[in-house]
Amino acid sequence: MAGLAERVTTTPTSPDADPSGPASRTAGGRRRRRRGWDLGGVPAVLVVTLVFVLPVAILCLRSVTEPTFGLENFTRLLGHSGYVDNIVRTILISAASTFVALIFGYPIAYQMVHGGTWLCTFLTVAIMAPYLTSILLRSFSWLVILGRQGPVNKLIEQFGLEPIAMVFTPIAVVVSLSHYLLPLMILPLAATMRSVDDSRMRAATSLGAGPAQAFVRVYLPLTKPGIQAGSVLCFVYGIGAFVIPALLGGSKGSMLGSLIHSAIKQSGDYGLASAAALVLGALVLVIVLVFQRLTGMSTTELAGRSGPTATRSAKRGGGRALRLAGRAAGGLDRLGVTRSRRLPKVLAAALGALVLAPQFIVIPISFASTQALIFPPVGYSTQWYAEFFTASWLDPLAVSVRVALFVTLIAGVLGTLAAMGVVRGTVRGWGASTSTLMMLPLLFPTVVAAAGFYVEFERIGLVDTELGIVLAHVTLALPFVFSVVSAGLRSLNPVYERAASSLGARRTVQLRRIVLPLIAPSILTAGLFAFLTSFDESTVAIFLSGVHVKTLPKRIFEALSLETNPTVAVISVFVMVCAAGIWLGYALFRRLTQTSRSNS
Amino acid sequence: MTSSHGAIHFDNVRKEYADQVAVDDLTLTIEPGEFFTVLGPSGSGKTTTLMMLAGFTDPTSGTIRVDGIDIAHVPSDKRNIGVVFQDYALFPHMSVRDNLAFPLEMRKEPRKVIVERVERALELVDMAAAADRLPDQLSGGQKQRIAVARAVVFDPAFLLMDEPLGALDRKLRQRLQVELRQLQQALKVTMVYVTHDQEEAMSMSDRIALMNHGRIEQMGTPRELYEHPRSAFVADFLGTNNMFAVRPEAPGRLSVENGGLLSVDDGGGVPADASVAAVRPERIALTDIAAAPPPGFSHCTGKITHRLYLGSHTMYTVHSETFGPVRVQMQHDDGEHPYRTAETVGMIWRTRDVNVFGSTAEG
Amino acid sequence: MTSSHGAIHFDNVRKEYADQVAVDDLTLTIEPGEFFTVLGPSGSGKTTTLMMLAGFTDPTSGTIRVDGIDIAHVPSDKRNIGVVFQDYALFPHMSVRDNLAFPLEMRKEPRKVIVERVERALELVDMAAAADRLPDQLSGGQKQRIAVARAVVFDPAFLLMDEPLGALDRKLRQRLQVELRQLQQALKVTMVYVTHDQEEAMSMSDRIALMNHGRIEQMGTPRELYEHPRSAFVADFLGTNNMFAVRPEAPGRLSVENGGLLSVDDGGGVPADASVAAVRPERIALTDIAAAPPPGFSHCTGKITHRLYLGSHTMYTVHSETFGPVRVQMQHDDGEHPYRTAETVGMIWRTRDVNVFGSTAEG
Amino acid sequence: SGGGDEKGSITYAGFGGTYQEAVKAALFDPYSKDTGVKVLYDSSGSDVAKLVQMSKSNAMTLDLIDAEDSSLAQFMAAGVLQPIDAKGLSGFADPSAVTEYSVPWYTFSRNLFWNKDKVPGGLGSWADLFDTKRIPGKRGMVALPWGIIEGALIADGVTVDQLYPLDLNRAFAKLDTIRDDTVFFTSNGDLQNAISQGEIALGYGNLARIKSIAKSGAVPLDYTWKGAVLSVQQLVIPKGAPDEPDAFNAITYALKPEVQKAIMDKLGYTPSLKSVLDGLDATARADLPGTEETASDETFRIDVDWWAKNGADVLKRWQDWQNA
Ligand SMILES: Nc1ncnc2c1ncn2[C@@H]1O[C@H](COP(=O)(O)OP(=O)(O)OP(=O)(O)O)[C@@H](O)[C@H]1O
Ligand SMILES: Nc1ncnc2c1ncn2[C@@H]1O[C@H](COP(=O)(O)OP(=O)(O)OP(=O)(O)O)[C@@H](O)[C@H]1O
Ligand SMILES: [Mg+2]
Ligand SMILES: [Mg+2]
Repeated sequence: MAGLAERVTTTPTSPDADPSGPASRTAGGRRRRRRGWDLGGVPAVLVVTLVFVLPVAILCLRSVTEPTFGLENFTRLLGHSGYVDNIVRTILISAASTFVALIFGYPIAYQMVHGGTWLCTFLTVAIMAPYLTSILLRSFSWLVILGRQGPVNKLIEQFGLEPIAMVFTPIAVVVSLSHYLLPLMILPLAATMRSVDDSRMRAATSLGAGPAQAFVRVYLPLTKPGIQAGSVLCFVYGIGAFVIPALLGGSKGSMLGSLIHSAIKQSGDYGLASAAALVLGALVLVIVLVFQRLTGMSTTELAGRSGPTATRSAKRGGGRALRLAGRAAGGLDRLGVTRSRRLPKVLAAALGALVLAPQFIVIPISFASTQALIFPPVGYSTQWYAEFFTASWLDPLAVSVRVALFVTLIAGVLGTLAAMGVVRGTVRGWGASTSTLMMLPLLFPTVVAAAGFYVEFERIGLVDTELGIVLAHVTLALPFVFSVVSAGLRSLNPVYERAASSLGARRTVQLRRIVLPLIAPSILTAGLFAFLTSFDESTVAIFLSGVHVKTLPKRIFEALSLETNPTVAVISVFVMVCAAGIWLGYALFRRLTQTSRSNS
Repeated sequence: MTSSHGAIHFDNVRKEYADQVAVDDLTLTIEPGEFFTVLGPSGSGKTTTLMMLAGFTDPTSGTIRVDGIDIAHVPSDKRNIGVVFQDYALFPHMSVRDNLAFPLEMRKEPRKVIVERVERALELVDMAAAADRLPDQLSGGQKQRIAVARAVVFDPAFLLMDEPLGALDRKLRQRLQVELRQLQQALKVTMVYVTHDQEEAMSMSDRIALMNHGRIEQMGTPRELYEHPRSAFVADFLGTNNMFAVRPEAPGRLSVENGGLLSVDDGGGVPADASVAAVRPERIALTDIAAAPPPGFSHCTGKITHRLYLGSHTMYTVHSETFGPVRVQMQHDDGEHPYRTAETVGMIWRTRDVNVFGSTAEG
Repeated sequence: MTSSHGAIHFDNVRKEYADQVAVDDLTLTIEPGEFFTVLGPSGSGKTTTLMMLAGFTDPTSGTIRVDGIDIAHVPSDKRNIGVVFQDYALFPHMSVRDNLAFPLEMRKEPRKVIVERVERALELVDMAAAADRLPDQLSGGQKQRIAVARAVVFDPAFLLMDEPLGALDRKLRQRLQVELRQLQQALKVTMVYVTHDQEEAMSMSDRIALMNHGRIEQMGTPRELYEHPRSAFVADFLGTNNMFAVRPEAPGRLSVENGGLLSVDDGGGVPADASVAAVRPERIALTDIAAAPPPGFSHCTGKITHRLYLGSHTMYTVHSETFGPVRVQMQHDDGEHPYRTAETVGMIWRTRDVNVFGSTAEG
Repeated sequence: SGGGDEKGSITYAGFGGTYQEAVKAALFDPYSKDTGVKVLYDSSGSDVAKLVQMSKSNAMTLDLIDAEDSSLAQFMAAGVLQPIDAKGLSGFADPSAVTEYSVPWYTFSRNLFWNKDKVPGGLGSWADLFDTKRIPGKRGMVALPWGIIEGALIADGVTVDQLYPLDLNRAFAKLDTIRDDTVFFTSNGDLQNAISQGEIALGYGNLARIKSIAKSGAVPLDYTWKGAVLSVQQLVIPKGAPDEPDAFNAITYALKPEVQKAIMDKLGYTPSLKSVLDGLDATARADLPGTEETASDETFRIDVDWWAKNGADVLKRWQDWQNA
């Protein structure tokens, strides 16, 4: 891990990133004055260590102490072909989901960056809206869509084919999981795409490359860092999934995450659960390491720059493949099918609509007449809307909003500081360990973390308090903030800071006046991520919620698993409408300010 | 007008941006095989003109025809135009060699041909040693050399260059100027060259279009523009000029602001609204204070206020009571000139070397 | 060495990158208030030198002292240095006005002073009209003007400029050259100026350090470098030169490759390993084919192969059987020269105008 | 920490939602009114792991837990319950359901069910559930072994009175035969949703849920009393409960006939007091779990004592089997 994170600290294309060697060692003394940024990581490191690492480490100790001291849990896990199959399946499903997310995410991200305001707005809403719907409810939507009587099978039957059993097979898990992972793929992709220079594509065109070929040979490689970052993120996140496989996978689509979940929740078998968690963590680590060995990228290097590192990997890995693909693309160009400017837009819009599909299942359900989640509903009523506006739902909503806002604030500040420390800092080992530590909460299954939080928070009276949930959520949101802001920083030319410095700006002023405004889009994205991470988080909330504090996802969880209460659909509709409203308003505002500026 | 290979016509081409007109009613013809330079101050619309030709920007109105064909619907990858971009636009993920090979690969050249032509292009720009570097590992000037090499390596029918030599040191620039010019003549490509360096424009071009505020001020051979400028702007932009605010006094005579009288050649056809007169520093000779000049010459006296040593010549600034400051350029034919600062000297020039314009001099 | 205000010392400064030495054992002193230019071809280490002085890159070894103090431990925001970056580095999220106000705000100037000084700086670079634009809405040249304005607006003790006028058209460049020079003299700031344009270097500098491959080839006033180059590289880099490969024949006589004999002034002290001789084109005069030259002159004959019209002068290339191609520069004192292409002419020059070097000419 | 610290308030761990509404109306509202003790509601009644964890870390915030047989067995195995002095309490329809740690307050059941469209013939026994050849289709159950292990043995020919001690090898061997045709859900709600959506053709589940689906009209659902597993819902007090006396009072209050009646009316479950049960007419009793009218030779109750002793091992094996 240290090796891979090490690259984070060196910005290979910045002129003063001296490679280590005797030279930089002799100059060690004078480098000290620029070390200030390194301190930026300290608060985040403290929080992650105390709130996350410590409880989880204590919990993981149980893998060798429960039920008795020894490796029993590991021999049970690895000696049992069922568990081994489960591990393999977990990897395959996560990889497949990542791939699907990439195939869907790339065209969408492309239009989000290069398309017009409205298309961009629509796509953003399409991507974010599902994120605002509880994962539990989304899984139900997929059950409907992919089910025996669902629209997909209806369509298949239209063609006179046999319906396909998708629910309770890995297919449903992959579909649903990739849908869930999509935003994680799109955000780093879009960030990288934004940094691709227009003139490069023009150059490719002027040199005779048709649209498809220019795309394959120039655009694609330039966005490779985004692809890699998004893929690692999705893969790692996918591997720890448990709700989706538990609901949609059946025994053939079960994953390690659901195993851990059931071991804890049903059997209280912390020993097996933490052993499985360690195996999962090791798995993630190995895969990420192998990936990085092949690509020369670090996990946190989410976007931004196509430096020599990325380039060399491109040569080693995909140079020939790209050439071949380029030739195929050239064929398409000659046929003329790639000339249309509208086609990619239509494609992206269609994909966006597809991404929204599960949301449309939710709307009719919210008007159901009976207390059951059935699609289509047997009858219609607005009673669940009435129920939504009662304390039973509004109180959890208020708690969630409040918690999410605090999490956004705290994680935003800590993550940004840490990113500054790592990207602009100079102490190599420190930066490497900071970034590794920052990513840990992402790499480790949340169920296990939740149990760890619960045990340790119990000791100090943090369970059933908003502070406890906020602290736990901060550690879960930090990886996103950290990596998104790091990416933004990495793509920021350091010359601006130099210029500011030469004009007399101290480091804090540089940060405030230059760096933060310039990476504002990244910070906003990171903030949004932090907010949604907390707002949508159910695992930890289920553990840490109690009599006094109950978050919305916890309430939704109850409504689904205990009550099958259609009000969960109302809340999804409500949140969706809010989000769409905010986005439309924002787009309108931007359009208005733009026209007014050009008029004046 | 013509169907010969490589001719370019702009007809009433106009390009507007939200808040300004970048190119305004541009009509011009570039002959096949011509070295055509678009010269002009910063922001005058040179890059915009080039980008429309290359197909990266669509004109707001007007048509651009190449060999008689309206290229509005020809995608830029089909235009077979070599472009050197102002900001290089090298592919950062490809080595220098791969950057150069790219256009050849697009054209499906055999491997062997590619290797050979890339090698030749690298040598042309003196960068063979850097073939395996990535663009990020090159200095600004090195990058530009690679960009030039990449644009010529596939023998395009047209070459568009947007200040390709801007970041180079003069030595290399001069060498590349000669080489670009030779290359262009050897390949008989039509070259459209953008620069703001009038010296470069003069030494390379068959014809120059001098732009200002999106319009062509004057178009013609370097000599036409230098010796017969049609406006004060042109006279001032090309080379150095002494510009005097004047008004007509008598036929063939202008009175200068400070009181001096300027004779002009009658043949020059002094406009009635004559307001600016220009004399080039190299056309003025310093003399000891002497008698009246021979016929066809004007003269005045003044005191040397400034001497600027410039290697091959010295630029004197002489303050004349009647004409104000006058710059005089003297080549160092034989080392030193005898004239020192604060010395009083005479200046002498031919009346036919005085250019007169109707409009006010600009910037 | 000195404690006067604004002096800069480089002592054995060296900067290595992974695969090359960018600056090699640099030792130089810049006097307070001096206009010091670092001149050199692309990749010679100019930018690197400047960045070390500004504090953005640490030397691999050696020390840099300002007014006697080692600045290794002075952060760059405390150095009070105005820097104009090669790639502008304007803050893209601030308007032109805000960019200019930034350094003044950092110095906590009162609002009124800021407004006033920003306005003045904007006028200096002729950009008052664009005050409210964002950098992205400016052309390349306009950006550079703003960058210059921003670096001088806070009256820094030092000014570092990395090819600040590179992207400007000559007209504006010349005006800004004069203004920068005046500004520098008025403020008595020490200016360290990087350029690859020797003409710019010559017209602005008190002293020039000519760099090549990370080392200083020669340091001195423009005149010293132009007239007494210490190496063939210097002779070739500054201005134009006719370079002949020679070997010593007799005292005061060198034989040229093609068979010609070149007399040199004995006072010149011809080195024993003399291998290159240089004569400037402007020091050669074209004559009709005439008798033997007067004492102290050399001559030869040849055929004019090329004439390059350059406005204020013409550059002839004359092919001599004994000397090879010789370039001759003739100023257009009076319009036309009588010499035409293919004409056979005589060339005449002073023997003391021949510079002789021991090493082989470069580039 | 919990609100049980306050004087005059207890925290009750149930199952949230409509169930909680019903319990509140039937039991706690009158209880609070009569005693002045406030009741706080926690919905983690089925979250055995969490409660055990809470007890082990000496941070118990709950006073009263609503536990079914299986949870009771787990609690007892973990040793986290406070013994209850039930001597003063009497009149139970089934006194054997009373344990050292718990007081029964109603009985519910899990039944075999089927979708009439997909299983036209219906189910007659556990053997039918295991007969994948004759009755194809996805089986659905909640992923908890209690009852399912016993059901497998019954399907394999073991009679109800010979179930305990369970022959685990035989049970898991039988379970192997339906593994690939069965989906195990993490919660009742998930099972209910899958049934409603027509993804599950038959299975074994909570009767209240089955009835609710049938009533919603989403799918034509039917069930049988044959092979029904009765579960007695117990009230327990965890060790270290902040307000043990008030919790005990609440238990006594829950056994008042009017409360028992109210629970039956609201939830459709069988009261544990004989007197209340006897007061019902035959039609009312015909669809109540645990009455003679619904009893069959395959109906049974899980053996809490056996499960308390062996539960941990079975769970482990169950866990392994699920992943086999
Ligand atoms: N995308 C754009 N949006 C708005 N205005 C633009 C845009 N591109 C160029 N302009 C404006 O159009 C005018 C012409 O720009 P152009 O880039 O063609 O100038 P140029 O002659 O190439 O200048 P330079 O020598 O500085 O490169 C300038 O005033 C510039 O500010
Ligand atoms: N970050 C870097 N890593 C490796 N080599 C570098 C780096 N920066 C510069 N160099 C190399 O160091 C040498 C000097 O570079 P420098 O930028 O100082 O040249 P320069 O004189 O400013 O050239 P130019 O006129 O082209 O700007 C060049 O050969 C360049 O390739
Ligand atoms: Mg331009
Ligand atoms: Mg440089």
